Amino acid sequence: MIKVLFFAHLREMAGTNSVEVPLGDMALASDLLTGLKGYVPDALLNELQDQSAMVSINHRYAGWQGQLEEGAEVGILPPVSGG
Amino acid sequence: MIKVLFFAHLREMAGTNSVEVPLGDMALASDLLTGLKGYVPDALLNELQDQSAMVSINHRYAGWQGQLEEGAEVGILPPVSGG
Amino acid sequence: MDVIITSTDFSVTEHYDFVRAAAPHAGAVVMFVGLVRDFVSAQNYQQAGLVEVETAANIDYLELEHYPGMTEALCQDIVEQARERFSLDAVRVVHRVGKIAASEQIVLVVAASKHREDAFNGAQFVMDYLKTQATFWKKEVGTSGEQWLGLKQTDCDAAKRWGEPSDANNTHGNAHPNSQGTS
Amino acid sequence: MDVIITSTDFSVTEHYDFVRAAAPHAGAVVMFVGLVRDFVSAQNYQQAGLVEVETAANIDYLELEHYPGMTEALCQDIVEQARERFSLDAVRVVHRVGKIAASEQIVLVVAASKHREDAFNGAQFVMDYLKTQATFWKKEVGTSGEQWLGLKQTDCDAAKRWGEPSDANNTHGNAHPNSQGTS
Repeated sequence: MIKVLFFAHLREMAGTNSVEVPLGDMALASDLLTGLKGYVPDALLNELQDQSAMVSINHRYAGWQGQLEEGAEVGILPPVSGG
Repeated sequence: MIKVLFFAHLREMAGTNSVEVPLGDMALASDLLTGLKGYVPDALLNELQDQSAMVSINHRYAGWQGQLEEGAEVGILPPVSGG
Repeated sequence: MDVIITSTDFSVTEHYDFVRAAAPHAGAVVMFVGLVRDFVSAQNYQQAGLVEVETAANIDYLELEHYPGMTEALCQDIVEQARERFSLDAVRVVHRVGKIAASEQIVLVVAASKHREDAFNGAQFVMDYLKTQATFWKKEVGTSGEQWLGLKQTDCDAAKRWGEPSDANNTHGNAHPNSQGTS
Repeated sequence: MDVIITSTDFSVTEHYDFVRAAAPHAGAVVMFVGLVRDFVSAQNYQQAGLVEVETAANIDYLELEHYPGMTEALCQDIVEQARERFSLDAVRVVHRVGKIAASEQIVLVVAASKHREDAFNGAQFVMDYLKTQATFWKKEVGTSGEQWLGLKQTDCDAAKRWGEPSDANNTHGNAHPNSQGTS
């Protein structure tokens, strides 16, 4: 399984903090754009299409080309605004 | 009269915080190098010969070419070291 | 501990005292405190890419969200990069999360050094990187409703002044959307 | 009151609170605290032009002397120059005089602004000019005896980063010995 976390307005669109999806034949973070189908609202997947959100894998910035592995924790991160 | 104030190591050399000297025919701060003779130790006047000390007149930086006027307060200021 | 994420307000004095005790030979301490501004101009929203908000707004409070675990690691990494670049005797970063009212404190950076130049640079570097890299998100709640803020262009520009990341493990390159793949 | 010269120690919190109250719309506060270093290297003495001191020394305390009246006017002038150059909501400068023990606080600069860049620049500008212009003198007392300190080359260089003085009444040009006449 892959645990996918959403933050800020993406979390609000997801209606949940996180979902778990089977790894299946997903290889890259960008495969989540189809792999998440049915787990989160389509509006959220449409929002992610332009890949302007950032991606972390196991707490490190990885990008949409990052490799997924069984048990990975993936963060879908809107542009940050701390400080 | 001109009131002349000394600071830091120059004050220690002068043995006093300040002296008053008659304006006489002094026109510029640099005239104090002779005008102070007899009021402060010669060693201090020798120390001031190279004019590496700064001069203020009435609380403003003026330089050794600054004009003296009756009643002026002149500061003889070693390089500063605050902060 | 260099980095503290907290859901309650913090005392500047407490952390100043901590850093002074941790850096007994320091000659300079620089502190930065970020506060919730009570008013945000339309220009700020535009800089954030939120062009739909075209009027100024009064802010009642922020909701500050973060990614627990990742945030602490990123902030610690930023502090370590600052230590590599500048001569720093001690650093502390405190960042609030949760609901924060207008005019309250959001973030504190304290940097101590033998020399004031390093202390200033250290604090400013940490703030610039924290703004552009650390996984915090702000929702402003006020007269114009609720609004998630995005990364500001001015903050991206500020972070660029420090040049290339100092080590290969640095995350800055990946933090910017434009550097990501477009498959 | 922007500038305070005091012969007793000061509370960072007290002045931070003052500036926050004076700048209710600020988003950024930068504070600089200068501390008495307990150890000074021979290199520092050489930079100060005090080449006769060639060994490092432990410092017990400083004697800090100033020119009452002129110091306050100079510091206020520096604060006003900072306000002209940067967008600052409030500034406070506190400088101790008299006997100050090793590790104690000497100077505090607090600058508040809507934006952190201005707050950082404002505090740094005030410190750079204060170091090179304000009429304070330090005597270090420690293991190598007593030693009056001179202006450091590093501080002159730091002040130069801000370019030409911003107005004709500025004293910076005259503050440097080389700009004075040699009659």
